[in-house]
Amino acid sequence: MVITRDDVLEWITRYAEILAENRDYLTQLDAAIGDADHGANMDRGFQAVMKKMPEMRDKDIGTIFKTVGMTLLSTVGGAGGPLYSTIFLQAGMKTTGKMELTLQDWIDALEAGVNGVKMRGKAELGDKTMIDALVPALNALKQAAENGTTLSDALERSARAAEEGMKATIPLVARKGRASYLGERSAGHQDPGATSSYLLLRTAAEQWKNN
Amino acid sequence: MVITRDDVLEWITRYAEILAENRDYLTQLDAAIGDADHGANMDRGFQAVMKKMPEMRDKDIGTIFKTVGMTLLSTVGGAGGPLYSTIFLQAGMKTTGKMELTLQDWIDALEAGVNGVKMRGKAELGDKTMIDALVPALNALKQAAENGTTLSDALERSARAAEEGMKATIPLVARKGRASYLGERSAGHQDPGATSSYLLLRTAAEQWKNN
Amino acid sequence: MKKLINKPEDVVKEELEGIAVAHPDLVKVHFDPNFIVRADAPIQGKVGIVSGGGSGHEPMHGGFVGLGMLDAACPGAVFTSPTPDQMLEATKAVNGGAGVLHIVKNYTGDIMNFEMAADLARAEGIEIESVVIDDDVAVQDSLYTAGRRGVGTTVLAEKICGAAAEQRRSLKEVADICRKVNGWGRSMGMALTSCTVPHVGKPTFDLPEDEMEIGIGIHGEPGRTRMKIKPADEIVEMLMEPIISDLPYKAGDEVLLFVNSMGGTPLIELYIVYRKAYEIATKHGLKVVRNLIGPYITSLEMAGTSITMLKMDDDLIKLWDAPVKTPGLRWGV
Amino acid sequence: MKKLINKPEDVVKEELEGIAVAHPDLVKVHFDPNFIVRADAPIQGKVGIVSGGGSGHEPMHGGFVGLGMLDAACPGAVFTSPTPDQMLEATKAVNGGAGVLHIVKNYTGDIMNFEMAADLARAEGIEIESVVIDDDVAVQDSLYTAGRRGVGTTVLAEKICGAAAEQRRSLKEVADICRKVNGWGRSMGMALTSCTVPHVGKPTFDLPEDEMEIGIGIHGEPGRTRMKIKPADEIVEMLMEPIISDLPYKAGDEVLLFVNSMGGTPLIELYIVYRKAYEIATKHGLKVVRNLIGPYITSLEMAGTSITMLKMDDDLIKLWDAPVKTPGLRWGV
Ligand SMILES: Nc1ncnc2c1ncn2[C@@H]1O[C@H](COP(=O)(O)OP(=O)(O)O)[C@@H](O)[C@H]1O
Ligand SMILES: Nc1ncnc2c1ncn2[C@@H]1O[C@H](COP(=O)(O)OP(=O)(O)O)[C@@H](O)[C@H]1O
Ligand SMILES: [Mg+2]
Ligand SMILES: [Mg+2]
Ligand SMILES: [Mg+2]
Ligand SMILES: [Mg+2]
Repeated sequence: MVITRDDVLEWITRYAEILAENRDYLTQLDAAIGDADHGANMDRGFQAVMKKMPEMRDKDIGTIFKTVGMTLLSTVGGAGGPLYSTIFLQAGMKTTGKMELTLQDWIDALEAGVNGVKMRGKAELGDKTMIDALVPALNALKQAAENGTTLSDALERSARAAEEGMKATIPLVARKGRASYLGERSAGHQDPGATSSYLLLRTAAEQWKNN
Repeated sequence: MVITRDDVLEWITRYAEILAENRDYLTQLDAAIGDADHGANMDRGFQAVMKKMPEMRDKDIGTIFKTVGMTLLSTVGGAGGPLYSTIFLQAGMKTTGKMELTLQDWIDALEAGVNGVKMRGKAELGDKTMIDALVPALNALKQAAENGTTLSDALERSARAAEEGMKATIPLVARKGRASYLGERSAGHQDPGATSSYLLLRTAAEQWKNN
Repeated sequence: MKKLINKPEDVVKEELEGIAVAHPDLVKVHFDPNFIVRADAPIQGKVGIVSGGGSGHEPMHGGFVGLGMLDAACPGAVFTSPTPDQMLEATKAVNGGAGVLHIVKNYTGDIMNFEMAADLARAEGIEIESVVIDDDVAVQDSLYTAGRRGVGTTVLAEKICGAAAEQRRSLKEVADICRKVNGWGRSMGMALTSCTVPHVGKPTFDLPEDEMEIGIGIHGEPGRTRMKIKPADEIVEMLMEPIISDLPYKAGDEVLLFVNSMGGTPLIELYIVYRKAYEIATKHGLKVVRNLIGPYITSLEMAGTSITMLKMDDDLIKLWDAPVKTPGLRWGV
Repeated sequence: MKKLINKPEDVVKEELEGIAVAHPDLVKVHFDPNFIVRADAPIQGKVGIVSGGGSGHEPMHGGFVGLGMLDAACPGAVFTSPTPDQMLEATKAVNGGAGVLHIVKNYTGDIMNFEMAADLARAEGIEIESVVIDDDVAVQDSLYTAGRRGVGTTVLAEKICGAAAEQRRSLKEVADICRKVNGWGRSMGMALTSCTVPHVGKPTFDLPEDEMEIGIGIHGEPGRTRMKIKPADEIVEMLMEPIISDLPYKAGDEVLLFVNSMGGTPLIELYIVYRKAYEIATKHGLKVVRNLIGPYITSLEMAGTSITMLKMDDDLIKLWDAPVKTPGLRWGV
């Protein structure tokens, strides 16, 4: 019922693979309402993270998260770079020294990350950003924890909530980020950042489903 | 059995129409082995000539030819400009003061024009230029005159010879003009200048066939 | 995709290598992190000016590094804002003790990355001012969105602030001039074709042979409206009207008129655009006292144009005329 | 056809109108016959330099009129050489009593029209020298054909001769320098796309998405060979090899390396090309002492590049570095 350091490393590794597989898909989404780089940016960032694997392997989870955050900060660029970097840096502060995470630890880490994204990007729910995937996912986790569900069940619920949130971005008119320049023309397209955030949480649910 | 001043004016007028009709065709030919402007150049030049019609109407044939030549010189440009201008300027010198032309006058005028083109352009028969239409046409005229054929018959023969010369440019590798830059690749295409020269002589044959 | 490149992932690196061997007299190129810096940086007592943004807008910004303009530029991946570590290193490299100005185009990514870099630089004791350029009238200005994009006025701001810094004006003065330029500059752009981001390999958007996009930015993003293609004069009217009425410019104002190519539009067309833009400006009573015509802030090979108008005063004119010696802009020296 | 133009037949006229309102400080534009002349022409005692050719190669030649370069330029219709009356009027307008140099690119039309203009000018008592530029190694040099085309070296010759004339060198000296530059300059170009001549309305040639033309000129004419598109480095090798071996350039030679855009290729790609061209030149022991990178002799919106290499000596370097102030090239003043 806990997430170990190795689980975390496997999750990151798997997410890097998922990003490589979805690179073109994310870029397509970004081409429609942005500048066609979200897939390439995320992929470049997590490839760089993979190069750090050897040095992360024997560290605590907090250090791992911070290393991921710093690596993303200097390799992703764009809006995605600082925002994903913030998630990991903030999560890393909450998990300093930890070698495993309970459901509550995970909730605290993710909450810190999501709050960091809100602070940096100043986006609200419904602005058609990654916030629209992250906040519902976080809420679902909290709800599950209150209801006393298992870790894997909670993670599955959070992934589903992220998926719904991601899909809910389709009809929205963007108010933040590059898509906002399109005004009304941004409606009808799924937000790329919400999609990569959904994939992050979906990967966690898959990777940790036996925990 | 003579070509009057009005015949000459009608010929020029009709040639201007023919060029307008064949503008795209000539440009296509030039696109294949040149720079896609021969139709536009000739059309621009003869439109300018048409604007000079009022002042040419009561002049002698020599003056008419010289006016056409000067107008082409300052409106056509490219290789076609000086060459066609030379034809008319030289023909004009040979016909100074004349109000009508016999077959021999026409031969003399055309010969002067063709010689002018040779001097200016330094092209030989077989170099894949307008020379390949003009020289056979001139020879056919001379031959017909020696055989004592009628004016209209002689003109028809010269038009046919020009046509054959024009078609004979197709397999040739260009040695003069812009098409020569293509080397072997110029083979298989009909020369645009030979085509406009053929049209000039074909128009004369049609226009003066009842003379 | 038809481009003179090798591997898409090497485009920016190899471009920088080209710049390095082409202009060693003017600039030094640093790799990992990537930035281009004046060959003679840092200049003691001079305010340093740093800008940056995604690549694909050449000559902006790297081509504007040199005497009288930028001290350093940070190129990101194509259309992707650079990262804070690049900006921090560039800032440190140009800090001559008089502080550093960051000229930032208003894109969420650029803003956030430059914010982080400024925080890090301040933590190292460097005085930083950041000025955000947001001059694109194609985008509705609003507090509730990301606001307007930064486009053509950026080039003008970099030239003018560069001249002010060269005169040893203080960081506050240079930043104030930058804000003035941003406040007095307005731009609008359009595209005849999409561009192709190298790592994507196909055009960002499909534009039929008879259509154009009005109100595009500089990242291959679609514009505000798509419509049938029109004669140049009508297109220029569609660009000029929102510019003139936005500030609003008043009869008698002196202006700089900047007609920019998006990359694939050749000079012959820019002069046709300039002719009409000049006519419209003049008809409104504006006095075009300076101009700039060419590809200065581009979107890779996109065909199209943008027009920028900047209200001028005597100080701005003097700063505009001051010597500049960069790979992309050069006069007076 | 996607262009920022009004009516195809008005393109050149409206472009000239744009130039006229854009650069009244540098040039005067005359219409009917069309030519662009230095605002301060004629300059007494200075050799006048006139060039010209079809339009569609901007900034060449009109953009090179001004201090230290051309005294006048005669623009023809798009890709069509201008007419003798334009050249004659331009020659008369710049004649300051020291004679006039005609810089003529080697095309049958340009040659013949300039020949006629020179005859007419001489008849009016103006001393004329004509120098023909024929630097394109893509074309086989032969006495039995039209010979080689004049391409990139033209830009360099105009700059260098302009500087020599500015120093009040004699007509013969300036013409000799022009011949030297032509003898020492070699070029080769390639296209990724065709251009579209405005009055034709569609591309001059069809080039599939995966093919390119090697050895093109500047008039949208097809090249010598068509082949599958290759990485930039291989393309540059294909352009550099025939250039280097043609003169032939020798190890130790000092050269100017000019990487030109055909109009639609943006700067980011030119630097990738320059990087490789510089590497190849250096590998051959050549010393690249000066360079020029950008769209200077174009084919409308054609995507592609040409490379020109010019052997330099001390005099040419000094003349290259001398001040120039034209719409298209400017430094030192
Ligand atoms: N202010 C913001 N707050 C939260 N997320 C944002 C904000 N701005 C943009 N995003 C997210 O970033 C994504 C785009 O990332 P990316 O394409 O990497 O950056 P850029 O827009 O700079 O090209 C958007 O889809 C959106 O989800
Ligand atoms: N040296 C020459 N002698 C005779 N005719 C020539 C010569 N050079 C070119 N031409 C003719 O000129 C034609 C091309 O004319 P045009 O397209 O108007 O000029 P340009 O080649 O300058 O674009 C060619 O098709 C050829 O018939
Ligand atoms: Mg993006
Ligand atoms: Mg032609
Ligand atoms: Mg981006
Ligand atoms: Mg031509």
